[in-house]
Amino acid sequence: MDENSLYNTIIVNRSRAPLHAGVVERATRLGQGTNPLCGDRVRLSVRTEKEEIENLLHETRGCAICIASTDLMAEAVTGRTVADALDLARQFTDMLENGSSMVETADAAMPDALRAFLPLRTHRSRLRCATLPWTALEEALDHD
Amino acid sequence: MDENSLYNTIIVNRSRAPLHAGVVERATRLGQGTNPLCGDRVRLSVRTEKEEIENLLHETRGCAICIASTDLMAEAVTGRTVADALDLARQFTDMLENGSSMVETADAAMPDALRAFLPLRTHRSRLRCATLPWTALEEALDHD
Amino acid sequence: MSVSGSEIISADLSGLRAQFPILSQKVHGKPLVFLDSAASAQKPDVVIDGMARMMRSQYANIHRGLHWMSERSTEAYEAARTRIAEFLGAEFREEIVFTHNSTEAINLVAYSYGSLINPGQAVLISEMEHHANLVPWQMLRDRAGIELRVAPITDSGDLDLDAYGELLADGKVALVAITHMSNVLGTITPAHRLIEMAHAVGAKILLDGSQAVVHRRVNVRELDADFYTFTGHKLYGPTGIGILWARRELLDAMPPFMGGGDMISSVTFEKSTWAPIPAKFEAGTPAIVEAVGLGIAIDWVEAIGFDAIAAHEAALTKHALNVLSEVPGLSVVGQPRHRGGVISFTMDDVHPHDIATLLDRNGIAVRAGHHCAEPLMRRLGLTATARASFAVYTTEHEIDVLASTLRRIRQFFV
Amino acid sequence: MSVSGSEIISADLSGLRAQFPILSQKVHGKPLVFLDSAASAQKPDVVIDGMARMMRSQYANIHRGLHWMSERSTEAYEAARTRIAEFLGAEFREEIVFTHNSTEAINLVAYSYGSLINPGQAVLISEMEHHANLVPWQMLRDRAGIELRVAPITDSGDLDLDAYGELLADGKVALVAITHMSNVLGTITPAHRLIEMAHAVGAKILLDGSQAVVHRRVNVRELDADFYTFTGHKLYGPTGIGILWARRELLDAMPPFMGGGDMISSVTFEKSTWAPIPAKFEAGTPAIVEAVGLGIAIDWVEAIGFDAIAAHEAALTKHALNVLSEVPGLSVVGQPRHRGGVISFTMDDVHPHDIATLLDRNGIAVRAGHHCAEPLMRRLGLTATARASFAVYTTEHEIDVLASTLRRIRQFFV
Ligand SMILES: Cc1ncc(COP(=O)(O)O)c(C=O)c1O
Ligand SMILES: Cc1ncc(COP(=O)(O)O)c(C=O)c1O
Repeated sequence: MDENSLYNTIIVNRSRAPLHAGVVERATRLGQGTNPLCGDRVRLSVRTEKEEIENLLHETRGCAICIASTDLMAEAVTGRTVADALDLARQFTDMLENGSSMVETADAAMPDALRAFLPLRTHRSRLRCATLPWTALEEALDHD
Repeated sequence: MDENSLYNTIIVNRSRAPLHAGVVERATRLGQGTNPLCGDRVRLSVRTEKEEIENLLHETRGCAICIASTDLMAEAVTGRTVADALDLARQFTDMLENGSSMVETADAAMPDALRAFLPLRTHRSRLRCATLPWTALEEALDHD
Repeated sequence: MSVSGSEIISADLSGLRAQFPILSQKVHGKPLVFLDSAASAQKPDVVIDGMARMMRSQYANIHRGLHWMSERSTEAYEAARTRIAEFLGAEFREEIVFTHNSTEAINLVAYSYGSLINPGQAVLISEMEHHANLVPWQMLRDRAGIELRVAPITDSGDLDLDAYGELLADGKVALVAITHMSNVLGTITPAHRLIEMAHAVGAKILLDGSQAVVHRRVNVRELDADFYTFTGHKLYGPTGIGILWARRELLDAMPPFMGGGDMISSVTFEKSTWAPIPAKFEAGTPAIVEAVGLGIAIDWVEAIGFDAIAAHEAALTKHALNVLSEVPGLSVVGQPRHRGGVISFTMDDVHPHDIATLLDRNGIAVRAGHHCAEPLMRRLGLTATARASFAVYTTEHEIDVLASTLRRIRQFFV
Repeated sequence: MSVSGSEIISADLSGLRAQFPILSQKVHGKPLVFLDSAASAQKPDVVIDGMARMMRSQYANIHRGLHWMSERSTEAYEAARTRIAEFLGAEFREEIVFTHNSTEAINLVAYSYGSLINPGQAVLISEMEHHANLVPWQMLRDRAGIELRVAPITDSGDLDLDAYGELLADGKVALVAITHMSNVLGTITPAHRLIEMAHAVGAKILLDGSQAVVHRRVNVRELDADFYTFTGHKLYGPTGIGILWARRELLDAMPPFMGGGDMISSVTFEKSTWAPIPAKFEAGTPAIVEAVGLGIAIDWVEAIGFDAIAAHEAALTKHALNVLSEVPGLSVVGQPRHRGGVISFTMDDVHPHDIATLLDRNGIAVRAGHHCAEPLMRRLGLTATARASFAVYTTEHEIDVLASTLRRIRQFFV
């Protein structure tokens, strides 16, 4: 069915069986994002070591887009520095909200998996579902 | 000018020089009507004797329609019984507000002078100007 | 009638749909299937054209104008009031107050009538209220120290009448405020009974008719209600216009809500006195063109007739409950005794937002979320549902398209 | 610009008028001369058509819909907000709150910001306020024990700045609420100065821009105002829509005015939390189509340009003051230093209502009465005036027709 372009295999699979669900032991930072509109809630636990994200797990209640986005985010930021991850958060949000030109200029920093959310740009009411984990990430990393 | 049909000679004359302005001595009944929309105010003093209106004078602040209507009312009801006058009040209001058929069926009770206000029916926002004295009359005669 | 309602509608329907040009739009390349009328209905040509015609040929501000255009505008506006009074079976046309929407109508009552309720008294709502009939009473509670009581619902989604009776029993409830039809469950509440029970303990009662008036004939006098509210845009009318009906003696006794032009009798800096109803509650320039538009919408609805409307919606709802119950994994939320053309559902653990987006990509518009009834969702143990809602222009075919698309969505996810 | 504003307009004018089909109507057999635009302006085709087009092709309820029609409606509604923020020079689009009209905008501030003002503090208004900017403050005074102060005007119809300064001097004024342009005298108040003086004593200031925005470019940031209100139907837009602008930090700090859908963040029966601005102040379904209509009206106004509009109105007003001053027995009420296109007058002792009706019989629409400014009338020693007001579509010829008809009316009466 033609919704494949939005709900592609990776999004559907990750939403049904996330690879990074759980709670990090000895987490150094926590973050939470909620969308009161739909009740989605993302909880992040992060262990950083010398400004590098060693491990990040999530407990997410929400729609497929939200769960998949959180899971793919976890994958994308693990191993990055805090500064790098925050950069990516801004780029991701920018890509969806402002349709930044990044799409065309294959930005090296933007993992392909995250580009799976591009079709959301024509479903603006769902943008929050994809950006919610990144808001939670900002909360976790900004407040230390 | 074509407004003659509404502001006819009798209305304009009576508004400029009312014949029944003043205060009745030894009045037995008083009535007042105000239109907060435009600040018009009609004060009536009436002397009745055995349920007959012996004398009725008015102090009126308002537009030409209101002053003329008050003055012509004074003329029309003087000499009538209270019941008769209240009847006329209802007929007059009815003639203007509901366009009662009285116009055609030359009702003996409706003095010609009062028919001068018929064109008002196409200026409904001004109806109150013509009916205000009659409201004041009802107040004066009803409450005894 | 010698033909049944649904026959009438099937005969009429193509004609009806032609009056809604929006319904022949395509969305994502698919024919639009609009099943979100409970959020806001589409408007027939005659409403759109009537509003445009007024602005093109007979418009000016109302009431205070002594000139022709103003008198024509005033007449049209006041004729709409009369029309709405007839529609609701009100005794006096002055009992109809034009507001912005249903929400403002309820807030008006909460501020104005609410100021006449004493601390120690209570307001009673239900578990299935729309936020519009909940938050204003919470705000009143927090402002004025008035107790807020909540009547529970049964698991089937009906109001729990025993509990309702118990909550009324101590005589402290000054005002009941309950929906006449739930926008989530479709439940049509037993208004007669609720009103009787409220009156028996001396409480006044407000019915939120935002959904109900669309589906059934309402007669406030026959119901013996005290307050009734609805909103224009759900009744095939324009946005920006709503209705508060209340008994004359209540409106007479209530202080004004907003201050401004047209609601006064006289003003000095020291003191103002208020105009008679309904002007007392209509401060400032009203939504003149929208009021006229709502009047036209009501004419249009009445021309179809509530017998035909109710029959059409009953038939559609029955059909929908049938075909949806056959979709694997789908659960309809609530089995109320009497229901209007609103059906909430969930499907396995496919999130309602995903359902809505996937339906949308197939041209089908449904709503998903908490439907402005968070506490009800909590009561149901859900965070969200998907909701399909029907209007006079909805067809059986559209419901079949919904059901078959839901099947495909499920296959896709499970 | 190498050509003067009035040249531009004379060149454009016939084109402009053709966009207002209502202006070619006849009234009592005479061509309509519409001089009542300060009460409500006529709407150009583009506004009427734009609203109809939205209802015909891209309409659904906004915000909570996840489907295409709802997203398109939401976009159009939010784009109107952005448009209005630009129009007023607001820093943030979230500072724009859609209301029913200017009256509701002021009542919102009186209820919500008013609840943050303490007894013992004062609100300062002026002698020339419209009831919309007077009665809400009286109601606040009576509800909350807040003092209401009134700044007098001079005999010419200007605000008395010395007295204004004295009323501010004791530092008790928490909020000034003053018109930016009088709907009776045409006075344009010295907003910059008023704001400076209010801020110097720590008072916030609300400007009622209902008349002003029609005639001049307003920039709230440049003015450094705190609250600004206006109403759509006077700005060539639809009825049922108004605007409150306020500084973000004020809106953030203010409690909600009405409760309902879309203004909450979360709701339980025990407690609700509020959505961020502007949603916090927009309970229920807004006037979606009307907001979009207002956005179109503003595009239309800006396409003409305020330079041209101001020049046109200045020229008309000058001409009108000239020709009216030559009508025997006519007195113009007020000679303010700066004025917009609104002229009130009286004529010997011909009552203003008679003037209005007689003008109407000649096709000329003016307003007569107290213009929702009773205390101002009392200050002027009048009970009523007649008022002619001008818009972009008004012509010099129409003013000449007014003047010559007034002459005939006077002959008829005197
Ligand atoms: C100066 C002024 N303020 C406020 C208002 C009220 O506007 P609205 O009736 O649209 O709320 C008006 C218009 O009547 C006005 O002229
Ligand atoms: C039951 C119910 N009450 C109240 C409302 C509020 O209506 P409005 O948003 O038009 O004020 C709605 C609609 O959303 C509703 O369904």
